[in-house]
Amino acid sequence: MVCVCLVFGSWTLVFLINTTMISLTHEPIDYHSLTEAVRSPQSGAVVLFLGTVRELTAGRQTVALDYEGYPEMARAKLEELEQAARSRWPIDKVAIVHRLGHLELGDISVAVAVSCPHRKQAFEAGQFLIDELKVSVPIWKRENWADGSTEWVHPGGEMTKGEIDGAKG
Amino acid sequence: MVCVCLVFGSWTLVFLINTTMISLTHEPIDYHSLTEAVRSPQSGAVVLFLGTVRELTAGRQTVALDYEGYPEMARAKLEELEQAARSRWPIDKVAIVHRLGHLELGDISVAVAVSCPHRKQAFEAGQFLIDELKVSVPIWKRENWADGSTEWVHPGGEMTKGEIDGAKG
Amino acid sequence: MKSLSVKLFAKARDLVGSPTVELPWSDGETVAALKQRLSEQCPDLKPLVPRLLVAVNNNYAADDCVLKTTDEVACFPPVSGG
Amino acid sequence: MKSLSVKLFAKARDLVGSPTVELPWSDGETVAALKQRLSEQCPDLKPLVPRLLVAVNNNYAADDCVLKTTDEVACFPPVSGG
Repeated sequence: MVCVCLVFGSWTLVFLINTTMISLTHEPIDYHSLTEAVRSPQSGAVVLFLGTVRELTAGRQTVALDYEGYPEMARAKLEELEQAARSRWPIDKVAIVHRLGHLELGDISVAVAVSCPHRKQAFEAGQFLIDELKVSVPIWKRENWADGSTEWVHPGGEMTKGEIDGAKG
Repeated sequence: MVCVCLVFGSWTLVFLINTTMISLTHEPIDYHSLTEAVRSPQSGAVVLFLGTVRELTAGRQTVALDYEGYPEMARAKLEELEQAARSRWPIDKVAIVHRLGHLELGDISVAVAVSCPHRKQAFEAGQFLIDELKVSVPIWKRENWADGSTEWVHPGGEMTKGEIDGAKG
Repeated sequence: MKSLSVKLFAKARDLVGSPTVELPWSDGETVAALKQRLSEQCPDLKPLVPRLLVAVNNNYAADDCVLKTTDEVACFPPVSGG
Repeated sequence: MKSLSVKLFAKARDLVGSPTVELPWSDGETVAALKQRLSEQCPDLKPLVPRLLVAVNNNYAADDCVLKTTDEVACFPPVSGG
């Protein structure tokens, strides 16, 4: 929160501005800086979530993921999520960064850091932010399977044969 | 998890050992190393919790905290907590460090890092570990209030006047 | 006739083979019309159309939302970030 | 008579003014007896005794737990780490 005061003669206008720390990047995520950015003496609790590229998904072996985003809308949706979280929990600071491009096994795809006065708030807010990010922020991943094939991931699963045949017919 | 194999002629004994990463320290907590230690390609989710020294507690101003521990028992209880968490969630790796000694405002008193295949597990396990740590691990904090007074914190609050008078009588 | 420029992402872009598609457009037409038009103009996209999400000026839009040619419009499959 | 060495921590140690206290002890006596003995031998600790936790060999012990002089015994207030 930043406090901006404009003084006009005997009038003072005070603006409280939530500093947003939301970004998309093609570089490796520096979660240490991200976490430092949300620490503050007003907050006794910091929760950091990292999403990393997992080797096995439903038994199939991943070798890499490619992430694509719709950047302007993704940033707008992340800012909305931050506001939604702030309306539910007494959040001090939030920082969210999502990586785009080619990620190898173990790489960090997303980091969410949040600070609150108390730990329960920080856990709830952090989980809310990553849960909602995954359903509303326009970013997509493409699996690079160990057998050399690639596949866009989108909830609801692959198209059924009927849908594909329907399109051809 | 470390796999140790002992081969005796045609017999092989296999031990699966959970590597514990539990410590107490008088130095500033390096949560970056702690977090790196739990990352792995088997786990898609890492949750890190940091407890930091907060300026205001129930409206009173803190300038510093002193933490004291019963180190052997604290380590034993933390290892029990790790096992309890592992029995409830499919945890990959856990790292916990608690700082002892004199901490200033904003300093990190405790860090808990946990990795799991999926995020819900990691959030639940992380919250369980810090919740239980606060009720069962023998560590105590002493407030250094802004007015120069100090006070040991123990749940259940300060002794009542009756208790103190009773002791004197 | 005016045209509506539609951004495509992820599998939608791959199926069409282009990051944008231009559709003939009359003011007053809706998101539902957009989906119908996409199915006709881009047959390879047809199987994905029932699942496509449509965003207008960075907000998700329902089927009855009216689109103007000055809107920023995007179509994409359910998101899978994180 | 043998003696039991009891470690003290936090406010308990401050009130007694020492990190350990030696209590006369007979094998077979319990945690309840320990608390009674502490109240008598360390009057300054008495107001805290009802809230004291007792640990034996790194485990919390109930009032009926029997203590041997070879046990590692500790007394302390409710914990407040984190």
